[in-house]
Amino acid sequence: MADISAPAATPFRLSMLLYDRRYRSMTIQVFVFILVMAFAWWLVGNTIQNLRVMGKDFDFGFLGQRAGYDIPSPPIPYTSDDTHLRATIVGLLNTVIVSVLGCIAATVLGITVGVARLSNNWLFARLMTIYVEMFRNIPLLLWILIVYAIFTEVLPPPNAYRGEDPAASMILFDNVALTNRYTAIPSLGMTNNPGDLDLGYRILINWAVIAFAVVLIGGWFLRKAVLNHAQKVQDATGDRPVTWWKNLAIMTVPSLLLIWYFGLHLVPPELKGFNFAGGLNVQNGFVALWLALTLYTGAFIAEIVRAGILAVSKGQSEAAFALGLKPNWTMNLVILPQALRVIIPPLISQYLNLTKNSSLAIAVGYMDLRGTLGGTTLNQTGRELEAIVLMMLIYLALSLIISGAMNVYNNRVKLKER
Amino acid sequence: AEGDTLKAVKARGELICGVNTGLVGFAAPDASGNWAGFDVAVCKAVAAAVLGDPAKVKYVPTTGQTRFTALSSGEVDVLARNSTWTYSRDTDLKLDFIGVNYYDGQGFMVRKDLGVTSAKELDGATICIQTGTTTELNLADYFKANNMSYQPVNIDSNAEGEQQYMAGACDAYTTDASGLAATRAAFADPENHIILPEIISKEPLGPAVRHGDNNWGDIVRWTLNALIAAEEYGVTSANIEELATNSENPEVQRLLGASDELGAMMGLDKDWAKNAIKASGNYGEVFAKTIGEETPIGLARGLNAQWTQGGLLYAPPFR
Amino acid sequence: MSEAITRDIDRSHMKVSDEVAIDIRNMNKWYGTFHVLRDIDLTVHKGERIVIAGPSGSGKSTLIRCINRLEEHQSGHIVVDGIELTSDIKNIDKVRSEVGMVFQHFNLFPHLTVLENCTLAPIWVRKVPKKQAEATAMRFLEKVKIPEQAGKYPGQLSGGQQQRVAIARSLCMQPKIMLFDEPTSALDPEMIKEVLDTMIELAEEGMTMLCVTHEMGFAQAVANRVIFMDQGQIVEQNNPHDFFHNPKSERTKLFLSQILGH
Amino acid sequence: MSEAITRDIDRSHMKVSDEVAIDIRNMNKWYGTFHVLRDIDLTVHKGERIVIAGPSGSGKSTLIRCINRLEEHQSGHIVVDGIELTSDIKNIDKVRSEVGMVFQHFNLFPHLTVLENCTLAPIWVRKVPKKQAEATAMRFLEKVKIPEQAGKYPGQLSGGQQQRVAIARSLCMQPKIMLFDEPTSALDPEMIKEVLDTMIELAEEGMTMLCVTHEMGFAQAVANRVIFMDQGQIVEQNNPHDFFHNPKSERTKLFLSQILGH
Amino acid sequence: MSELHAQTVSFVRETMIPPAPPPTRQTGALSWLRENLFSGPVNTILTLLGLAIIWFLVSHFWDWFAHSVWNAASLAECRQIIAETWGEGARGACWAVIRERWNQYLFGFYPMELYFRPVMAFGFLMVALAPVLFSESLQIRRIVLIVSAALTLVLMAVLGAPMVWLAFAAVVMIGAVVIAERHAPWLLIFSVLYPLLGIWLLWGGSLWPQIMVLASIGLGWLAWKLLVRVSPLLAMVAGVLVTLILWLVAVGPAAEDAQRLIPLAITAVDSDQFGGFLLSITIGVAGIALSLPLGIILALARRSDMFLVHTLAVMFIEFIRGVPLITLLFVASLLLNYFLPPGTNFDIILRVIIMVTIFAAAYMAEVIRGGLAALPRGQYEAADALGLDYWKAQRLIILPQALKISIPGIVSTFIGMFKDTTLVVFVGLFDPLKGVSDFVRANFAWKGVYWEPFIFVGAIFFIICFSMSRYSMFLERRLRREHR
Ligand SMILES: Nc1ncnc2c1ncn2[C@@H]1O[C@H](COP(=O)(O)OP(=O)(O)OP(=O)(O)O)[C@@H](O)[C@H]1O
Ligand SMILES: Nc1ncnc2c1ncn2[C@@H]1O[C@H](COP(=O)(O)OP(=O)(O)OP(=O)(O)O)[C@@H](O)[C@H]1O
Ligand SMILES: [Mg+2]
Ligand SMILES: [Mg+2]
Repeated sequence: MADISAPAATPFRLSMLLYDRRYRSMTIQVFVFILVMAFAWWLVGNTIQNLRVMGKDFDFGFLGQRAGYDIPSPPIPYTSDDTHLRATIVGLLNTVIVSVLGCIAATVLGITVGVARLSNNWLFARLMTIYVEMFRNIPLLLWILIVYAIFTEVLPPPNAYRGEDPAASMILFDNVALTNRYTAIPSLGMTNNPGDLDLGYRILINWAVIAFAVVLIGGWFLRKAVLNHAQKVQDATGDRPVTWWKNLAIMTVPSLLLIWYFGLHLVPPELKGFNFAGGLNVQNGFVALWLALTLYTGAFIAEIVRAGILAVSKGQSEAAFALGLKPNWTMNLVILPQALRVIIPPLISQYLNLTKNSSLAIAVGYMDLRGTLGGTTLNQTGRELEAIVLMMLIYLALSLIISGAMNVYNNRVKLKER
Repeated sequence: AEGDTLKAVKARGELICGVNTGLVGFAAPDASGNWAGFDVAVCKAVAAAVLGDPAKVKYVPTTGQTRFTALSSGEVDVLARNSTWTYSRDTDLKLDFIGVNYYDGQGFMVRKDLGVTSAKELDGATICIQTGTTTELNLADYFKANNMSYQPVNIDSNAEGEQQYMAGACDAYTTDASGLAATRAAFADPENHIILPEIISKEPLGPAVRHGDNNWGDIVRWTLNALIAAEEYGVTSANIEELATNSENPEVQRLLGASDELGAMMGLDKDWAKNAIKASGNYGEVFAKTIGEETPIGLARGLNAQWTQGGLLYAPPFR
Repeated sequence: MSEAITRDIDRSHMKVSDEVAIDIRNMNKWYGTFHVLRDIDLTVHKGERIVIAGPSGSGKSTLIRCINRLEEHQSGHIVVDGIELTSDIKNIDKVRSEVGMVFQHFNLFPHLTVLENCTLAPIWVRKVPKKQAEATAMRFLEKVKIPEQAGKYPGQLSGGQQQRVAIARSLCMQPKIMLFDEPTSALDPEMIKEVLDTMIELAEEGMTMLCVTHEMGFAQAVANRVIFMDQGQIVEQNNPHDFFHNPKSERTKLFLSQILGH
Repeated sequence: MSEAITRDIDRSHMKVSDEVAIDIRNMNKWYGTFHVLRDIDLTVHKGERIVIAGPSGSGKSTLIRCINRLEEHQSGHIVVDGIELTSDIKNIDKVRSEVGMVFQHFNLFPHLTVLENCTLAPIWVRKVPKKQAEATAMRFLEKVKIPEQAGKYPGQLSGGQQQRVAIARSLCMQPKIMLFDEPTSALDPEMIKEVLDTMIELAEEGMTMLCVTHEMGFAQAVANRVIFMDQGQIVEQNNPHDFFHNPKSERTKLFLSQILGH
Repeated sequence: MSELHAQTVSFVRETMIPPAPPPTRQTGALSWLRENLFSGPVNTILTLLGLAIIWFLVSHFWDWFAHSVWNAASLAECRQIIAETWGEGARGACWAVIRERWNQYLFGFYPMELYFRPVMAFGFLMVALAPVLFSESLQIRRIVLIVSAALTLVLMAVLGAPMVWLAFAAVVMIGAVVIAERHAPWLLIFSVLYPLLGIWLLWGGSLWPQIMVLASIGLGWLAWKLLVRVSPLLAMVAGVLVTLILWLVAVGPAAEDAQRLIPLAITAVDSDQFGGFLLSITIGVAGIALSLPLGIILALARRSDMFLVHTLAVMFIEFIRGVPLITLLFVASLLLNYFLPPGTNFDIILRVIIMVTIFAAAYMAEVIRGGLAALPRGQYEAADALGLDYWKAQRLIILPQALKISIPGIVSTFIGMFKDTTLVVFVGLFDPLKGVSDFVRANFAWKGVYWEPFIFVGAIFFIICFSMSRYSMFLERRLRREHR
């Protein structure tokens, strides 16, 4: 077989820029590039000129100035004397916290409802449909406001817990007080406090937390080992050894030991002065936002889950039944692995939406990134250009991280086809 | 852009005035969409002074975040939106506050049954506060200075704040005292709420214009002064026509354009001040109509009385 | 496609025993108020190869799906391999592991390789050790002539290959009875032959088979009996020769003239 | 399907001229690093009817798709009707409007009626007035014997009808050369004949045709030359009679035995 | 024992069995209950849970709804009426606020005597959409057209539209109904002209700019026509350039001159008078209409095999999709002035529409990309083989099909965007949800009403979005059926 003989080089003519496929795409690209660059240059030029006219500059120095405002329940130590940068970080952490918790809860809710909608209980399936349609077709902002309003209007103020014959009483064995400001939950006390690990920048992590983390991660790996072993036994003998009690032990016993060692106990909240103290007060703004995001996104996820399960054709489960597989095995071995492929990509874009939607936090006064950097900081310093650009970049980075994870997953599970 | 706001307004035939998106007594549209309120009166006066017609105003509602940008980018000609005059706003934000139309101070409102009589007793309290305002900074400073702690409940708008406070989601509601009074007045049970005596900050609220256009700044400043002076000299919307022709007081004559051509110095008609006052009356009339004691809001003049009455209002002489 | 069947099969060694594999008595089924199967009586002996034909909607699929309880019958009795199908789950499981089924659209599990498709049920239902299950699976894959595809995913195979995998998958459970529901009707003509060849081979080995199909060549070549259904009833039963050359009922005649017409 | 070709065609008037319609020299093509077409040399004269056969994956489709530049070749020369195919867009456009192509899956435009399908290219590429384009289209629709379907949408037609529309659509551009890529392989047996008849009629009129097909009846009836490809190369070329009855290469023999076998 | 056995079973049915009714436990209400509500312990628990939820909701909210007051001048009066009628301490809804302020929730500050104009614009929108959205089913299109015609005319009459306008609307709407029956594709002409007409109806003012815009498009088309023989690409560029330059330079002055010669104007309404649902719908519709072409271009760019074009499209789409809409709105209200030449200043609503358009375009691009990807390769190849160039192939073959497949996705994008228009409140516009409610509550009479406006606005949003989502589901189902 002859080897590649280089194609005869045709002499270059100017008209080839337009009419030769190879050069034409170059021409178009260069043209587009010039256009885009010109546009960008125009924007930047205008911005520079405008800044000069207004006597402003483009400078992130304001992030080093004193913030001067307070943030309720910051996740890391923060006072009004800290800088705008730290306030921004607090806001970012708040965004991340509510997003992560929202994603988790919405997933749980969405899966539950999605499956419930497929249930053959007429009433329940209808109710779930109503829930899904209500939340999908009414703006999120309204839900956030409504949930928040319900919290404020329906729950009692801390005052109601006062006195001999209080109007409200704590629930869960006097451990949790629901109020219209916050939910007071017990905090964890330790009789044998191992002290904190100082990460610098006044960020402290208790050693006990680290110990638990290590134990849990270790337990997770151990559990995997147990499952692997079970799989091996099954492969060899055909019988799968019972593993649930081993797993349970692995996951609980070391933690129980640690609890005993540190003398971990609950410190219930107590009404002191105006408010509950001693325990943890979880702000209603946060809870309302989290709940609204969860309910709203959960409705979308429910649809995704339902569609995902329905997307696995009936033939698949019939084939599995015909082979004698039991319903729960059919679910685990046949339906779920296929449904997940359909579910996960839109699920992750829902996570993305949730994260972006958390920027509505301001409506309930939860100080997320938009509330700190894009809100009070912007307002106090008047640095709208810098603040908004920075805010967009941070959100963009969060989104890219999430969608990056999605792409990795998608590539891993892509079905092989002809 | 510099120095031609007046020209632009005249050419447009309309004044663009930045106002609040809705604050009782200060700026709010009614059922048929007509804006009214204490701040709105300033807009009307300026429009009357410049264009001769108080109706020629376009109101641009601004939020806490958009207000200054709206002004500095030229979206509005004047910002009459209960904004506190502070050093950094005047300098760093490149705005010019042209005066004070309402001397306010930040206060606290609590339920009577809370048993609190002084702000000093608020240690550990939960306090509702609107984000992105100077009140937020004042509050932080005040509690810090007094070595007390508090839990802020940040709210986005005044309406939400009231709702939170009423439901007991916060022990105290803090904002400018004028706002507190307005809020309290609207309650079903105003007698069960008290406004604490402490005023923890100075909140001089005033209209602002863009930095750099001094002539325009003068126009707005002196329009406001004209309203204040008119009250001082007893010029009201009822007697203004009469006084314009036969006032004895030379200052009034100058003010109403009967003698000197003051308006021409700023590029306005000689009737400018007369028109401004006619728009919705002198300062006192505006106050009484929008937020005064006769209104449901029921604010007393207090600091906002004329200097002759022991207040702070003191219009420089018109000459 | 009658030319697809090339050789004439030697039926002499394909013995039909007296043992009863499937016994259906007086069976009725409704979908809602629609009476799909009416008074079905059918006895299938071990080693019998039965072809079920009939116009679309006549209840052929429903009938064979009742046999492994993918559909529930509402009256009458179905006894498979001595076990009566009631709502007793244990019986259903037992029956299902004795009865293999091949669907029109293969219904392979797309997320598992061919080998995994074949070993899934033996491992989880029969508790066969993996090694052994794989060995069995390879044996059946060789039988259907695609051992080299064991590592591929169903999506990577042609339709004919997929259907052969589906047959192998059923065989791996070593069923006593095989049900086929139009196994070749979703295939391109060239692939039909591959699949029919595989089925013929099975038939030659004496597997009890019930096959819904319109491949009349196949019916003539391997069936002991052809059953013609219409409107949910068995209208005619006969040996293939008589069925094709000497149909008795009017409906059968009409039907045959239609499918053999072109 | 050899019975589809019923009449024997009088080839005497199907003259092959000396003019060259397609000239392929030393052409090579790679997909990535996979060498699909190797050193193809092929000259087609005006009026020639060439059938290309070969096992699946041998590069038949790729070859004819190179002729109207649906695929790009990487070395060698392809000259169609005197125009060399390079990356010059004008040449490509010129060639494409001289060369009609009929695909295996018809590829009709489902959102346009049959008539619109046929007039689209004449109107937009050849700038023919609409009236005239419609008249031409109707002529060709009559030729393929479906003028009455002109107002329908492709989805409302049977496969055979669709393929005939596809042929008419190509003809409406009044091409000098027609390429067919397995035009009948997606059709049901009854419909194959319709399409082959249309193609035979075309052949009788002296159209230059290159046809990838496994319809050996068709090849014997109309082709001047049969080309056998394997592994991207032209393995054997001959007139149909010799090709079928006296193949030279081993591969051809094997291939012929397979496709004529059943 | 052998073959013989099989032959003995030959059987022919002589009489067919008639269908019998199923056994009784298959039918009836009881069996329905048993099957659907109490078919097992889990099911029973779920049913009880469902009943509990319903009971909880009803018991908590029923009395509030039952004690509704529709006629009052202020919240205080409402409270008083409730206390008087249902006793001290009773809770009740004060719908009087809606009764008094409904117009602002629907129209914002739009002049009251001109309410008929938005209504008319909305009615015409239905006509304009009919050939696009309801192109398949004659029956649905007929229903939509007739219902919207009747509704529009009745509403206009109720809102006190002058006779001239009523007549105009009647002619257009009835004409549309008739044309739809006779020659539906002609309605598309109306769809194309609608944006100009809609803008004119909403904002009022002179009709000349609209006419001039049309004229400049005509000139652009002329330029294209002249040059297309030379080079299609050049012609397209020239056509677009001519149109754009005319828009930027000539349309304004020409329209003014024409207006001076022949006045042709109706009362102008500034966009700052827009509010409530009028604002939401305007932003939503404008956003979707503008984002569609932009989305198509982005989708084509993203599918392009030119590296740079592809990369730029991906970067743009991912950037826009990666940031919250609220930050883009901030850009509109706070930053756009930085990016434009000093001294340019234009309408905040227009700026918001631009940002919303960009935002929706990124989502639209993904939707359309899906539609493009769903087309079989054969369609591209057939177009190529017929000698159609890229743009012709796209316009005549690919896009008509891809867009049709994408309609459900487009509708969903629209729903999302329509809901998101509530966010404009954060840049000081009066969205129906919070913007209008906030200023209504800034009035002394209605300080403290909270739930009623939310419920009212939420219900309207629900009705609009729900019906749209049902429509898109219906389409999706039909498309799926067609694809089989
Ligand atoms: N789940 C179901 N619910 C209601 N009716 C059904 C259901 N499944 C099938 N049917 C109806 O039962 C009748 C018999 O269906 P069945 O699938 O058994 O026919 P078939 O003979 O296999 O036809 P085909 O040759 O088309 O596969 C048909 O009329 C069908 O419409
Ligand atoms: N786009 C492509 N990328 C990579 N390889 C390809 C591509 N298209 C075809 N091939 C490979 O090129 C070879 C020739 O393909 P081609 O379609 O020309 O074969 P063919 O002879 O027409 O086969 P068939 O009879 O199956 O249509 C095959 O091995 C095929 O897998
Ligand atoms: Mg069937
Ligand atoms: Mg091919």
